[in-house]
Amino acid sequence: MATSLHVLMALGGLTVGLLGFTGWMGDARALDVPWLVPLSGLSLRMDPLGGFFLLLVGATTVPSSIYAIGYARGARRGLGAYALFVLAMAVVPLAANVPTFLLAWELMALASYALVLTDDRDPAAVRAAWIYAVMTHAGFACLLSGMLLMTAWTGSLTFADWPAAATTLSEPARNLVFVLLALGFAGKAGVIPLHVWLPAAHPAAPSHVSALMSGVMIKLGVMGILRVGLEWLGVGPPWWGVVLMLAGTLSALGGVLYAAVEVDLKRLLAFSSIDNIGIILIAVGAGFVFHSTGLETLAIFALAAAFYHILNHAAFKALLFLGAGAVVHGAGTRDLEAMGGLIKRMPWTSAAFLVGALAIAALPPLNGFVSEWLTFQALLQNGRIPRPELNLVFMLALAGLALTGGLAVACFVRAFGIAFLALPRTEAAAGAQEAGPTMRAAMALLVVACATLALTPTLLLPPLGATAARLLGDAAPSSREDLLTIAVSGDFATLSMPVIAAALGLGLVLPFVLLRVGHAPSRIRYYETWNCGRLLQTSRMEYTATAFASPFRRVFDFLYRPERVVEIEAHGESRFFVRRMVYRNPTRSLVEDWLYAPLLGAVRAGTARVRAIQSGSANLYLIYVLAALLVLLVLA
Amino acid sequence: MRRLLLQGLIRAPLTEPLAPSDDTELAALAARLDLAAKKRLGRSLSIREIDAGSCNGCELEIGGLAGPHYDVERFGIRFVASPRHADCLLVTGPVTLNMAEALRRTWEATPDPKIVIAAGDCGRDGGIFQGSYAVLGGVAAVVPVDAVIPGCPPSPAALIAGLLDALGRRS
Amino acid sequence: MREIGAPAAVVGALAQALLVALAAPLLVGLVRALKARLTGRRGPDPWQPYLDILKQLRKEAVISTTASWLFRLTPFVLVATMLVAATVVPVLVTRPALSFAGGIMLLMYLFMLGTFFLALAGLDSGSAFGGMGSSREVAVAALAEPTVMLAVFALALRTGTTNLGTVAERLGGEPALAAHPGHLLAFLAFFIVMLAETGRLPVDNPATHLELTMIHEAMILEYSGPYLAMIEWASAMKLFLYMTLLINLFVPWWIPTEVTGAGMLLGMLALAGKLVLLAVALAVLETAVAKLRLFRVPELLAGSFALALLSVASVVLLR
Amino acid sequence: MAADLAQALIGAGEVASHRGCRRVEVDGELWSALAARIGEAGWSLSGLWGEPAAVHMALSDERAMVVVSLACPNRVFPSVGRFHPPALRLERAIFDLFGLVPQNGPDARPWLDHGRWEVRHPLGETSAPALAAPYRFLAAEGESLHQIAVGPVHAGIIEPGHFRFTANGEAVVRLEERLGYTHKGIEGLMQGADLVHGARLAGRVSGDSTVGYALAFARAAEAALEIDMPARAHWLRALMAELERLANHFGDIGAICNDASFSLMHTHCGVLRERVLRASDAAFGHRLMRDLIVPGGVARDLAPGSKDPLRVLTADLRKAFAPLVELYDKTASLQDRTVGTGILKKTLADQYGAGGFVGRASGRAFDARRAFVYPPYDQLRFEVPVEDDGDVNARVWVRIHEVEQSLSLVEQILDGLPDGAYRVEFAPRAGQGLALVEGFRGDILVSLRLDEAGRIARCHLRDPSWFQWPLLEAAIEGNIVADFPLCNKSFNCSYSGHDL
Repeated sequence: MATSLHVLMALGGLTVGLLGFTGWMGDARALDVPWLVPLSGLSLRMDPLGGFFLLLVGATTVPSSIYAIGYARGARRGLGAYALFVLAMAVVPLAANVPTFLLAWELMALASYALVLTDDRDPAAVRAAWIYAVMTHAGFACLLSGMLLMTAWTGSLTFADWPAAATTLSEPARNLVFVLLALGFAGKAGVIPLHVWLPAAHPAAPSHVSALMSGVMIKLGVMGILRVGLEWLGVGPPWWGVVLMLAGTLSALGGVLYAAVEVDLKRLLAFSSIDNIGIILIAVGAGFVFHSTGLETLAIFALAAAFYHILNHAAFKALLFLGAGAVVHGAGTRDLEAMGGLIKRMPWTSAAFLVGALAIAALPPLNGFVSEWLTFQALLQNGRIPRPELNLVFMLALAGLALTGGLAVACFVRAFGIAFLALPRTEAAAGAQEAGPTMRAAMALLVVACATLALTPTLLLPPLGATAARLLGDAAPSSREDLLTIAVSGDFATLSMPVIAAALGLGLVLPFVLLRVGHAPSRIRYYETWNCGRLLQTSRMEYTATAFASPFRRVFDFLYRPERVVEIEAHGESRFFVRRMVYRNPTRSLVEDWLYAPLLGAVRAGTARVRAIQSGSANLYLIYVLAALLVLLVLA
Repeated sequence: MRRLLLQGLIRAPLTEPLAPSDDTELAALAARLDLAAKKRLGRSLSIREIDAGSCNGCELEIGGLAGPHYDVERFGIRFVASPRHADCLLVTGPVTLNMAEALRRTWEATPDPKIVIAAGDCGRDGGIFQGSYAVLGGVAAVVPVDAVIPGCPPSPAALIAGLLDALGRRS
Repeated sequence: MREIGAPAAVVGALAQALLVALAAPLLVGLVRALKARLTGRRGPDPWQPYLDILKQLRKEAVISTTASWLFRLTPFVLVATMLVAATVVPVLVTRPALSFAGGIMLLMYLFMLGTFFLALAGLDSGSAFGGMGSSREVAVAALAEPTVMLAVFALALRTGTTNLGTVAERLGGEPALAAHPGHLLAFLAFFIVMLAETGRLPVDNPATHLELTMIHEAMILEYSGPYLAMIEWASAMKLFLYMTLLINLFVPWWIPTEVTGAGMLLGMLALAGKLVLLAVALAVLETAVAKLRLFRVPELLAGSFALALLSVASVVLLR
Repeated sequence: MAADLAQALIGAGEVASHRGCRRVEVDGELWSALAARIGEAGWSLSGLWGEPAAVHMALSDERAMVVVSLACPNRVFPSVGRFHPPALRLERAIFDLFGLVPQNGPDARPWLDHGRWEVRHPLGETSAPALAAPYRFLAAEGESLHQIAVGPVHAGIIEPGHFRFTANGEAVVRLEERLGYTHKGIEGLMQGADLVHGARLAGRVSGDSTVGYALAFARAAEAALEIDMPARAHWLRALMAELERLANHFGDIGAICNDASFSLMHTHCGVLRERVLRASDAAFGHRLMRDLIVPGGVARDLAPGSKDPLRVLTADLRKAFAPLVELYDKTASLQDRTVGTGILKKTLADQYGAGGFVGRASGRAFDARRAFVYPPYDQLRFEVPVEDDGDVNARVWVRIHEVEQSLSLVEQILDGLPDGAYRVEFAPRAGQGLALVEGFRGDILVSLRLDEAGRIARCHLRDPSWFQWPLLEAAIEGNIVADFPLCNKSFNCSYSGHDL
């Protein structure tokens, strides 16, 4: 039952992906079912952008579902929610009018909510679901009001009618709508400071679902922002882009900084999703600014970079989440401090995770490097904008992005090194089992995806550029094509992934050959790790995850505000014979303490009823939402 | 400081030429060293110093080797932090029972080809500490010794002479 | 690439990589010898590093039973990254074979790739020293990154490119470009980053014996034999490349723009001369300062970041 | 306020009083009472050592030193460590060597005995070694914590000892030392040896203090035999002691700077050190002046015509040292490393009676040459430099000032060196003697008992490090791992002298 459904989902994902691909490549499709959705009827339109995201949904669903075959082990719980979740995500990019969009959007939220609650005996999961519900609905309220305003002012529920009408709107009106919708979408995308739900919710869900949530769902928020700022509202003022860039920088830095000290592997990945959304937003924001300053080519290039990173992140973040799932499966823990030595017990998983880590750390010759490179280049182009204040914004984003890149390397050295290398720190880790065939297959699939994305930027950029061009409503060429290299605006910079890959390969082989030719005696003797001649090595001697992050805890203590708790039980007067000594060094989240602790408190107090409903069944909940929807529509 | 730095650049270095060696015992022991090892380690020797229980007198003099007067680095000899990087274990002191194990492990941790040089009278045969309940004896009691540099403690000059003889660098 | 045919490019790439690989140890030896002289010692022969590396190549390798395949792969990755990097940096000519492959960003991320694997190798053997070194190394590398990007940004704004070759050519072409406060600030910022990234004083002490204070050395404590040789060799190349980069980006004169016998000769002489000068400066600096307290290092890097920020600002605002 | 030691002992059985040191035999209650009062009475514990059936404790206040002895026929004695922590390791050592059990001692773990000797309690009632249980380091709990095990084989050219850090990354949560690796059984070898051999052994307890130990041993022997030295012997001994102090301080100052990776100071201090060693070699025939001080005087006279070279030496050293001091003081990057690092509080220094630069850098103005003055220092002018900050910097400055003091002392000695005999003959006989002399590292205590044949029945040598090592554990707290080598070097405790 479960297995067959997952197989079905995989096939479905494949078809959806192909469908999306055709749409992305430009053939428009339309589907209208007037009776299905109140007010306007269900209406779907396929445009390149929608096709692109549909492709993303389908392509990520395939490995996730294959993985789920082995991972869920025929557990029935959450099957329906999973199917509904994927379906909703497939509808969102195509929704062509307000009711369809909001309905699909809400279904997506509900399904994911249910999936977060998959293990409802776990209090952490329950709390996560609760935060998630609150945040989603705050966001939903913003979207609802924003869209209703647009409907009221343009007199149409159909998105297609908005761009034309938007030009007639007053500046303040457009700004208001932009802010409302951007807030709503940013919340879904997990942009700091609207991110608090994400690190709680993503880890709580089963890993293949986490992969979809991080790889796809949050990207739909980005899609929303693109539609609002570039399509529905026409050309906006530069500050829209500036805000996006700053928010992006904040998210990128904040995300990676929290990831760098996190000890829960899945939470770490969730935080790094925030970081990557930030990177995407930086590129998007740059696109906005270029667009509003009339530099269309650069705008297209920046957006293409954003799209590229969206694809890349889907690939390696899904890979990493599936890897983490395999670890949780094998070693039975999410806590880095309890892992170690897995590389010898789970060779396949470790190899896959290593590839993912290299990719997300944006290291050549893998795909993360391509989009990071493109983003950097896009930002470096800002010299063309003759406005110093904008240049300085770009400069900040650039520095932030660079720091993020560096920290990401540190973060994933730590994640991989502590989890997979050296000696196991616990019995469970020592007895870890390698993942099953389907899980491995799914990871292999994503490894291939990463490699492909890494080697084919020359093939991918033109269509991405075209998509961007369509979005901006002009048909400028994205970039000069060349089978080997991408040239950014002439001589500014060039990139050639195949050459890099080939060169690195050669460089790897060369020393091998030289050693053989120089017949250096390859005598290898294995002996214990050097411990200053005293004792056999124990896992107690290994650096811990917390220890590894200690330099960052010191440098960025204003952010983590680490506490140092030492309890000492001394023996009589002798301070040199301490009986017992306990040490803890926890860090806390700035945003949660200063922004949400009071906020959530208030919400909790205020909305007892809502809470009652949320703890109840999903259907009840659905009805409530639809009711609210209808009421508001009627009012409008 | 500027003056000191300038001195370094302009003045001739304080390093002194070698005194001719007159150590017969050394030559004899050095002969035991196989030539292959000499050929490999002759021009570049990384030393790991191990105090196996000495009174730290030998350490004082060995510490002087890197200084300006003796400057072993000019012979391509240097002291390294990890036995993995070492070619030569320079062991001092009577090997105490508490140190024997550590000495053996360090020797194991050092990649071949490696040479062991015992420095000081205690390193040779336990010296004045022979017969103590806590002392095993000379270095040779734990690991194979290739050369001995006697003295209590051997002077830096004697140490250099011994090292170079052991490497067959002085004839 | 487009000017010269593919086979020629490959040959050129190999040639330059070979030159860097062969010359790098000499530079390390030179710095060591200079430091010895500064402290009144006769010091080692500048050629000593070659002897050390050759010796290690012929030795047995002792590997920790705890370590995994990653530990053995790392030295090869390091050499590979440095060899590739050697074909990207303008050393002999302004446009080396792979100058088109990704510019300075590729270079920086290649170095990062090396750091990534070395840090993992440090953790792999499970010794506390290795972990300590890795933790410190990645922290330094991460904090140095923004400085590099901003310094590059300043150059890019001045010369309108991030292609190393073009930067060198433009600056070489019209030295006036270099006469700008932003240029000097960027140079200083980059110099500090070089010290941090290549593990020199006051950030790290390549000559220390104290495990507890090490950064780079701590990660390679477990390596021996050919593996150690490769790592030493790779870090020598890294130093060589960083110093060459610094020189050719900020003092890019007499670098031949195309491959001609005479030009190349002049170029080599010029490079050698500049490198010796920089080596002396480095040796004096390393003798004249003590090592920073570990948690002052971020402050130093923050300082370099501020310098870079200033340089970019000055470039933007003094346009 | 310090209670007078003498009053505290009224009514106790006087045994002997010679050379300003009383020996008192007490019963268990008084023993415990004294132990309990050490802290608050302002006395310091200068030594605690065993014999097959007795324990002795050397107490001192400003006025005098008293050796308190307790016979323990049933092989137990009231623990001093439970009242006075500094005694802990000494008690553990007594148990390891003699098998005497400190009653209600807080720490029953072995100290010198690593379970590798052929016998247990080699100096007491020996027994076959038990199965060596793995040494239990004091725990520090916390998931994020990890241990860093350093030693016994250290990376530099250092003596063997083991340091177990429990750390959270860079932050040191606690440090515990594990010593005893260089235990050579010197006190065992002493038993039955004649005085000449004994002096040779004493000179090899800690190589860097070979003069200091030989001097202490010789003075203890002379106290036991109640013989008087010719003046010249005293002055020559002092000359050697000051030369040794100079050499070691130069070495330390350089080495400390080197641990901050400031090689310039290291090499230049190394040059000065080498010059002192060569001068000593020229003057006395041995670079470290080993085996030159013997009971009854000195083994050989000052080499003829070596006064002027020594005068030239001191002049040169003065000239060369000044710029180095300035370099140390002016180099900001170096100061940043040493100032505020590894602070040792005065209260701890006092509690432990820490001698040498460790104590004096933390405001404890104790110097055996002053407190228990012995010739020729009663005729020489010198100051005892004291600093109050207790950090690495303070320990460096104390050394710098002591270098200046020693230079002037050497000059005074060269000027005032009396002529005459430098050695006296003496007849072997029984006796007990105790001596406290100031080595470069601090006060060295030697207690000696001779049998009728004039052979050594029991000789205890207490290195100053016994009361300095534990303080290193305290000084490193709150520092970062990377600063430990610096702190350790600034303490520069002796491993060999401590392990014996």
